[in-house]
Amino acid sequence: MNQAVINKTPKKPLKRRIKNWTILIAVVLIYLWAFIGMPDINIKDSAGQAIKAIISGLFHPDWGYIYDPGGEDLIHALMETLAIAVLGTFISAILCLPFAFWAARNMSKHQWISNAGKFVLSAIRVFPELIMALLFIKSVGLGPFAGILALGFHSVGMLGKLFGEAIENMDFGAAEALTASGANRIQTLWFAVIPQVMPAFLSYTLYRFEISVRSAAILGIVGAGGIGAPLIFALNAHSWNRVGIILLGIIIMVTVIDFISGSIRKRLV
Amino acid sequence: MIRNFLTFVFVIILIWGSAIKTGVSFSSFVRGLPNMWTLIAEMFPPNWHYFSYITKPMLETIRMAVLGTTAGGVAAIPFALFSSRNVVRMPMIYYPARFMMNLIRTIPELLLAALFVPILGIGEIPGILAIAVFSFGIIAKLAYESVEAIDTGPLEAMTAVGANKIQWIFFGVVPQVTAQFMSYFLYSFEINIRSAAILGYVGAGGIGLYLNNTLSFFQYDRVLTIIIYTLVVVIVIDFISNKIREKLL
Amino acid sequence: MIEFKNVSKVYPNGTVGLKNINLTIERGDFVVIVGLSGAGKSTLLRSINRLHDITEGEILIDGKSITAARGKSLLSIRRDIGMIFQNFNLVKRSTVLRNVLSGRVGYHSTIRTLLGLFPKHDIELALNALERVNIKDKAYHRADELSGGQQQRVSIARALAQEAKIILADEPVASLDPLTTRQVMDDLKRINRELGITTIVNLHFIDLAREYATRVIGVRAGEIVFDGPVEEATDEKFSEIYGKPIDEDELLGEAK
Amino acid sequence: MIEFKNVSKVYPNGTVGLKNINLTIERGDFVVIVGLSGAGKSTLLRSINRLHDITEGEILIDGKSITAARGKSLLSIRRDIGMIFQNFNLVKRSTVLRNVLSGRVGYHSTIRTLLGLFPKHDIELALNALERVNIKDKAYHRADELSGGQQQRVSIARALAQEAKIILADEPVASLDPLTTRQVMDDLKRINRELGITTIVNLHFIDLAREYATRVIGVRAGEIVFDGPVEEATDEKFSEIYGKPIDEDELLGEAK
Amino acid sequence: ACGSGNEKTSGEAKDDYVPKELKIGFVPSQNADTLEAKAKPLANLLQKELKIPVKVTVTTDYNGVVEALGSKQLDLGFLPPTDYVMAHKKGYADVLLQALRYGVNPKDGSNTSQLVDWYKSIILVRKDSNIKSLKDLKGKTIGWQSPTSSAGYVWAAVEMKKHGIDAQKDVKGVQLQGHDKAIEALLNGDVDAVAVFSDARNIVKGEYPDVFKKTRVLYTTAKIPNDTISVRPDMSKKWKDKIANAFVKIGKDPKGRKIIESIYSHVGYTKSKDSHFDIVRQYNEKVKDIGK
Ligand SMILES: Nc1ncnc2c1ncn2[C@@H]1O[C@H](COP(=O)(O)OP(=O)(O)OP(=O)(O)O)[C@@H](O)[C@H]1O
Ligand SMILES: Nc1ncnc2c1ncn2[C@@H]1O[C@H](COP(=O)(O)OP(=O)(O)OP(=O)(O)O)[C@@H](O)[C@H]1O
Ligand SMILES: [Mg+2]
Ligand SMILES: [Mg+2]
Repeated sequence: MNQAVINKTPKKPLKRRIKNWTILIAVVLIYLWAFIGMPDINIKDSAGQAIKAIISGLFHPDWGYIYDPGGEDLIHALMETLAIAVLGTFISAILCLPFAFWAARNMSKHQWISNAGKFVLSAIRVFPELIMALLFIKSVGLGPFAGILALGFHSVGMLGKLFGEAIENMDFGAAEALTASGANRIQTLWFAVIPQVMPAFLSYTLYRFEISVRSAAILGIVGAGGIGAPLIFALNAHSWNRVGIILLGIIIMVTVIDFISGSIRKRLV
Repeated sequence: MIRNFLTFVFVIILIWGSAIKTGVSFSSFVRGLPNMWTLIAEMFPPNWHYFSYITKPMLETIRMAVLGTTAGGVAAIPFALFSSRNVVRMPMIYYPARFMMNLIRTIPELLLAALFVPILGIGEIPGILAIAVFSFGIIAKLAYESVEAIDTGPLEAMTAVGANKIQWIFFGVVPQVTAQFMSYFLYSFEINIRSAAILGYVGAGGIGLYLNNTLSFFQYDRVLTIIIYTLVVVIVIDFISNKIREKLL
Repeated sequence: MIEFKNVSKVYPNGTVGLKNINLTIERGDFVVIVGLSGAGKSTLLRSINRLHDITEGEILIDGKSITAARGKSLLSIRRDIGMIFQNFNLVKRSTVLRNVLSGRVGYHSTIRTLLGLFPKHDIELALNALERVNIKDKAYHRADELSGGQQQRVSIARALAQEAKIILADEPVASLDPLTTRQVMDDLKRINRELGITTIVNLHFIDLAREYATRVIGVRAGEIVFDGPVEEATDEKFSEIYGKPIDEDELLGEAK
Repeated sequence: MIEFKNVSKVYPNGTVGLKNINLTIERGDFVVIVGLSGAGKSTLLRSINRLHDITEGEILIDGKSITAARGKSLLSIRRDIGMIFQNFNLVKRSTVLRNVLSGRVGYHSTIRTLLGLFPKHDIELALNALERVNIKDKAYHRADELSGGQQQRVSIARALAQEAKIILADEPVASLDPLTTRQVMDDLKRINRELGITTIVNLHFIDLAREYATRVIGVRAGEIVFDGPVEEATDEKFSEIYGKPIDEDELLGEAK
Repeated sequence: ACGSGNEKTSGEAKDDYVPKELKIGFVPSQNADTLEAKAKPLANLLQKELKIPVKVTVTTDYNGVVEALGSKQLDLGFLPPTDYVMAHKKGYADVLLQALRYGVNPKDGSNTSQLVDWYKSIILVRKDSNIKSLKDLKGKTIGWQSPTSSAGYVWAAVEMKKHGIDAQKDVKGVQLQGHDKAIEALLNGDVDAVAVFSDARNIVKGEYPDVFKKTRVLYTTAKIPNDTISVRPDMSKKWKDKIANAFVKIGKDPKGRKIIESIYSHVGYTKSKDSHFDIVRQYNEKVKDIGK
């Protein structure tokens, strides 16, 4: 190897190395702080007995709850949950779009614009679900509608963030081509951005849908009538058979949804 | 074309049917809107005095979230990879991996608490573990989807140089998803801080408990204080995470 | 007419793309830009339709400053400039036809294009353009199912369908076989001559440059080192442009 | 030695990529594959290191069937085949150096490569390879900050650093200027001659093919229509290969 | 009356609201091993008596019910004593009835046959614990519920203070969510004592069959009023009476009682008035002094 080559060898830029080290040290310090004061782990004697009872309960689901002529049973509750989740997700998927484009770094010229968008999304996310639910209870009363609104508005924060990042991650070449041909922003979005981010949009929306199905807490609070309240009651009353059947119902429903949505996604992408 | 159309119709019917079933009424929403303001008005002004009071639980929450999210995030990595069709090409592996992932996501927080308390007692350890399980669900799912969406060109290149599977992943997959993984990790961290209710269930304290307590006293001004505090923390996390993402990658 | 007035461009990471360029390109010119890889050819081309914002100076298109243009006027300037990209810039998930049609959106109302209601005329135009580059049969394939050269041709068809007054082509024939290369260059030349469309092409082939250009511009490390009619672009001049590899200090000119 | 035995390849969407190819390439050959865009050149190249699974037939590398190879043996066959991709296939977010080093992973234990502990020798090799293609100064830039030609050169450097016994190059000079083109082709030729490395290059330039190849293979609609020493590849033959544009029925050969 | 925040005004509010449809918010109370809590059976029973449509919504959280009452989205809600007191103060609710339950046998947690409108809080320790009296709690760890919980904090803390133990300063408190978690923590040894309703041990009997053998009641508090049934204050007097009578009647009717017992673990309803909750107000007032 010739000497000149070695001498001309570029070095990793010093500035970047300093930055990397700073970040590394900061991270190490954070973890040190987090680990110090963590108590020891000790397994309780009662563990075996209690867990056995819970597991055996879960594995002996209360089949009687599946259907009840009164109409307050697993199947009805799941259907109601499903309906609420569909609408909640629909609302948030629509509402989050402007926020997502607002927050995406590559959609605006100035960084402060997208930063402002990100701030708004953070604020929405930080607003507790519980308070959101109370607000809507005050405006439309207890029931599924309040649940839909609470789910819908609350998930704007999450979906907006994830969508925004999907937009930031896309290949910008195609959008450039549209810009070059004099397309306006909307046309550029429609022809170059949307086709690229569509798969991500769909999968995030479906993921959010799944979360909504599982949002027992929020649905319980507003008395939405879905599976939320029964699940929480059963858990509080340590009625594991009932918990078992409800979880089974949710798992089956989520799996079926996953399957259906998977094939829809394949079709649309 | 026709298929797309049918899918579209299916979605519309689904939404419409759901609206009927749940009694959605736009007019009642608009009519009820003013009622919301009475509650919002009760939140203002925030109780500034309360800030100093919640610093300790906030720090505790952050501490547990750091550990729990890390544990969950690390555990999520192999699952995300094993679930991805373009990484392991064997349905024998990716279907079970995905199923496990879905199953763990379905466990409600309350059930987690019910399982952990008898095993580990109350306090930080079950709290951290519960956060870990919860974060695992989120991170594994999101990471797996971004792994499935990566550009296959570099993968091909790694195949062509004769890299073994692990090297192939490390040089072809990892650099492409690190940024996204980091962002999911930090997102999950953020969720753990702001909705740390699970910590309350296992007697680990934390900010979620304070939110519940102030709520049960109807002290909405303190609720707002907690919200603002959390927002500040989240913004700081966001800022740091953006810096890390920009500089490190 | 395209005028560069003291144009400079520094990339955010400090790399100098263009250094104080002054240049006038007349209507109807067929300009070929040559230069080493990394010399700044793409940067020069992309600053014409402001895909890159330049950091200094001004660029005028038919007397109007694109540097200062905003909103509608910027869009309409751009609509009249077609561009063929070095790396194709296709929407991989969309069909070939849709990619080509996307070059027409500047002509129609937003709502119309969103609904996909392109007039019949446009679709014919698009199919014609595809025909010219020999891939009409792939019109309904997804763009990512095409071979490298086929993708490049879709990108060319899109620019042709745009019916622009200026065409910027960034190595339009890099991945094409000689036959298609010739067809594409002939096409560019013909529309240049027949319709008087100003054409600026980045090329690496001296022989093609000689054959098609009316004027040759040589770029080196962000500066214009040759500019003259094709007759003056002797072998000597070319070897001056390419000559020796660019020195490190010429290339790595970080902004102060 | 590379042997194709009755190799066919049909893409999942029905497009026929290769039709019953029989071919033997001797060790140390410098083969140039020419053909129209979409003829199947890339498909042919990619089936050699099994980036595409072929649908019929068998390919042998030095007597070992890569079609049947599994696990470690497949990896070691591949390690000995370097590839330069038509669309570069770089990890855009990684630095140039890391991209080049990734070509070396086949030589080291997994754990070592994961920790980034490449021996000094490898790093020198990588920097040397970058030097050969004139972009050593960009070693610590991210790959997406490079111009088109520079990216192509990184992809070449990766293959050079791999120290393979066979090099497959898919239009390695498409986006390069004449000077760099010459350097790259000279380099390929040199390692071909000095180290006896079998080299297969897809090219669109007849003159380059003539100058560097020892053997020329003409592909047309998935079939080999010419195969012979460079001396036999007369202008006539070339025009037969490119001759007239491929008929639609030749090109659109959907599998029955 | 909304938002007046003054007891008198809400008491004298114009009794003019006549429901066309009765909207009820129901939260199963914590001190019951409720698991059914269905909405329709109660709605049907009431509908028969009142002759107007009745809509019952079952929720898991009292805040929602209070806020809904406050914004007139709800006519009637089941509220635990503390929440009722706070809602009443805001002018959101007036008490109408209280639920009746069976008393609890302190030995084994089984039901007595006595119908009562109160329950009690107990402080539990492990059987083998050396804590023999409230005094011994000093320096120990106690598992509490939320600071608004009557049985899980307020009653126990106030009465400990009477015995000279300050629940904030003299013991180490851990806040838990759920009386079941508290008992588990006690069994585990994570805490030395817990304050729970009598008798929360029933919840965990499934996992810990010997829970009654392993724990011991250290102290039993005074009576805590049972859950209220409260209405919005502007409800007309006539309707208040009508609704109250309907509930009482259901509780007395054998068929009705069977339903409310099996589904809501209520065994009847008794008329109540605001002054019954002065005791709650007293305790809530006293609990504020703890720790000072
Ligand atoms: N992934 C794919 N799916 C379906 N068809 C494909 C795919 N890749 C290539 N083809 C088709 O196979 C044929 C041969 O493609 P190939 O990439 O081998 O062409 P090529 O000779 O390399 O052309 P070029 O010079 O343009 O790169 C083309 O018709 C192309 O459209
Ligand atoms: N996005 C970018 N960020 C930073 N530097 C860039 C960027 N794009 C290009 N450059 C640098 O600017 C210089 C000029 O690039 P340009 O793309 O104009 O070259 P070119 O003449 O088109 O080369 P080629 O023939 O290889 O395409 C190069 O050194 C390149 O590395
Ligand atoms: Mg370029
Ligand atoms: Mg090819």
